[in-house]
Amino acid sequence: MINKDVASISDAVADIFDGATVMIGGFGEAGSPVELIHALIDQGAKNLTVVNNNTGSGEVGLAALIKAGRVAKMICSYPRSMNSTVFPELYKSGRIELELVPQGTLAERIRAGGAGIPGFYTATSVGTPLEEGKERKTFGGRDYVLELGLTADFALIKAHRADTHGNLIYNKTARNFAPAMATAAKVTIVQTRELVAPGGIDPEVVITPGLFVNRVVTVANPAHESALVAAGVSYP
Amino acid sequence: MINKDVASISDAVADIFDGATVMIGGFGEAGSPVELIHALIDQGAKNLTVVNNNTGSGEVGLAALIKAGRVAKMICSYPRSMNSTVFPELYKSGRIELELVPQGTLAERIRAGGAGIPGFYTATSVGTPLEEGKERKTFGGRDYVLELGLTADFALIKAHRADTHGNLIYNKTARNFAPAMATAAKVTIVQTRELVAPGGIDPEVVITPGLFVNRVVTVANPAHESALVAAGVSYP
Amino acid sequence: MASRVAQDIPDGSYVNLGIGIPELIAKFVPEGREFIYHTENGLLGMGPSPEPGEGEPELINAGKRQVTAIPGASYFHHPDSFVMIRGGHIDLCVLGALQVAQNGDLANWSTGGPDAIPAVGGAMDLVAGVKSIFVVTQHCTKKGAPKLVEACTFPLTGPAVVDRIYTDLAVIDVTPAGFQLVEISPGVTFDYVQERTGAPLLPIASPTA
Amino acid sequence: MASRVAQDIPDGSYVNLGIGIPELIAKFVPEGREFIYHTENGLLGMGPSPEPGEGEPELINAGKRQVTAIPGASYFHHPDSFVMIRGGHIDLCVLGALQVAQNGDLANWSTGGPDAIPAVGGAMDLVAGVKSIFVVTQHCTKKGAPKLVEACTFPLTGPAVVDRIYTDLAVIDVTPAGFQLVEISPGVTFDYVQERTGAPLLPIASPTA
Repeated sequence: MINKDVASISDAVADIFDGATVMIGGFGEAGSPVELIHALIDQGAKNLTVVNNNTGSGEVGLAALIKAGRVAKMICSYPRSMNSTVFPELYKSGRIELELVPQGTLAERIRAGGAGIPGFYTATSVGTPLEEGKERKTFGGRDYVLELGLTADFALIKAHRADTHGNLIYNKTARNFAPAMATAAKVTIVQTRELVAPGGIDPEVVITPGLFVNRVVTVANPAHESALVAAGVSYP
Repeated sequence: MINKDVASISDAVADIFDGATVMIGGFGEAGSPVELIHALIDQGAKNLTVVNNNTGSGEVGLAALIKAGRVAKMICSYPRSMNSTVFPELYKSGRIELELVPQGTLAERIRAGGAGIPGFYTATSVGTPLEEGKERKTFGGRDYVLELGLTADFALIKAHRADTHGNLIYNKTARNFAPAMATAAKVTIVQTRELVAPGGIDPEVVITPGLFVNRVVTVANPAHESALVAAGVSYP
Repeated sequence: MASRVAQDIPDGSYVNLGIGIPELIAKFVPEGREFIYHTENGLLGMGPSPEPGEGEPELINAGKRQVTAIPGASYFHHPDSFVMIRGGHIDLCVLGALQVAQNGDLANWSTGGPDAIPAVGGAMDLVAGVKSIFVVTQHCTKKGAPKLVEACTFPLTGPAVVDRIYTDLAVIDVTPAGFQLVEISPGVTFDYVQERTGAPLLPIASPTA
Repeated sequence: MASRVAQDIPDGSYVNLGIGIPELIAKFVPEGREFIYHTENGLLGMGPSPEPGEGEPELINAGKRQVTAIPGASYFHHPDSFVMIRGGHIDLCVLGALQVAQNGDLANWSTGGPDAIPAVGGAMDLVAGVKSIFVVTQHCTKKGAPKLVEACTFPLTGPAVVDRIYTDLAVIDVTPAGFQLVEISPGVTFDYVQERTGAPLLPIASPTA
């Protein structure tokens, strides 16, 4: 019978392996699955490729994972933040690789990866340095570049409410990359504020249908990055 | 100030021109904007290219539009139904053109059209007669075909509730093609059971954000095709 | 056939059922298992037909018949529905067939006749994207011609896509070596099935071989 | 500058505001007009900053500042947000600039320096997809170098994308003939602006010409 509830957060991330590609939801702190990321730090997997729009803030969550030296490569659109020096220091000293992708291209590449689309054309980045190495093609007199679908071994995302079938809804702008990442990862791991029985979410308002979700763990009162940073927390 | 409410259904479709491409929502009868289609029949535009998954049933709605000789070309995935001979008769006598597109490719082509994606690759139709004339490309050892984004001059869709900004929600499986079509048409025209003020739809559950919608007309008790067919109605 | 197929579906599977005999499978869920049914027109968690008079014209399946939704269901639009199909997120699809070739080629959408109205629906998407493709079909056509053949003569739905075939006579796997007999219906012999099959059948290996 | 830009935005426009000076435009909606603000992290109908202490960490804008949502707002995920941007559904985007060339080339994401951490965010998507691109910028850099130039020396955000430029000195259109002066700030002369501009300026046509 279908029940995706996982009792402990350490069990939820136990099988993330060295060298895995891990998509992590969130735009800035909104939607960042802080507790899952901290569990991944505790778990110890290294040499990871991480897909996220940013590179974290302070020394918690994603920034802490990077600081701990577990991330070999970041795929992101905006690896700068006002309050974190973790990524810049590693990057300048050549200890972390960066694949810079325009934000909309990143979102669409993840969606394509989840949709079985190996490549699509976009006008974004045409005529810029980020076009380098990409195939160009003309449609209707305008130039476009070929971008490739992006998939991952795991996705770590944060939901507002889940049911035991894995159906999810999100909270406001915390939704951002999570629904697409859930489709693009082989194993999607969710931390949710609230877990309900099937039927506890109106079928009309489900954002991520359960077939995209493998594991759900309840974190009833998730931390916000900004609060941790303000409190001077450095994980672990 | 923003108010997309249109008083009469004839006003809503008044500017649909001869030769226009018109996307019409619905899968079978679910989501078919019957009253908008009938208004289009009354309006008289001809030589239309119509995009819909099917070709209608009986002699009402889309089937009536086709029967009236207004449709020069259908772009669809399944132009057969158990209770309509309108399309087959015109097709066999060479009086209507058909572009047959696999259902998922049709959906994705419409989404691509709305997303500014001129082309994408899919495995669907590779090695079949529907691959003819399409470019093939190999990704990761598997063959894919290039499919093109699809746009339209107008979209006619049916919502369950709308607000005056054009935000929409749908009813059950009547959602189908409508959200994508709303993004892919220059002018999106909506018939809704209910029209509310902004704030009357929870921002978390909006399916079609207002910026994709141009006109909303209230049809409080829309007809269902199956009921019209059972009653022997032939429009007009 | 429908109940036989249901026996082979693992617990927790996400399943898309084609129109016709495949639709019947939903009635035969084995004890202790739970399947979630997807219908490509925008519903995951499709339930049984509604009681007479309780159906809704806006809650239908891909065959355009009225259905219901189970607790835990979700509605979505067409592009998202085909993300599920084409992105490899549906475990199993059960389809009907006009012909299946020994290499797994499937023809099930058109006889290619000059008078036929071509209509493909979601079949090409399903065979290209779903992880496992089962076919349920009568072993022969109404005129007695084999539907399991060396090479399809009808236009393909997809090349080398079928994994397993359930007929009124047998259960047959498509393998790199060709049609592999897996199970034979009660009272039917190997020769009887082979005579009605348009390509060589590999016999069931004896358990001690 | 921000209030000047707001004067040029038509009633009913869907607008995306870049980080920095462009954000200020939201405070200057002219009487009788209504604009709907889009923020690419997933909100259409962005409202003003929350009252102190009433913000939410999960309701932020693209600059990662806390915001509010107006009645009629909607939330959506990133792919859908960029359908709006890249599909040409946003009427206007107002961005900052490092350099704008006379053909409309925009550079606003990187100085290309060897020590710079490259960070592009949604800028390349916005300039490629939004119908009109306005730039708001100081006319010169802090060191006095022109930001309006013959050709950009910094890496491009997009080629030939800028429609209009608002600076502390002037309002300038990008036309096929080059930079066309539209309006000049009070107390500033044509020569003063031209001296601080790295490419020829076409003077404002006299109304009777």
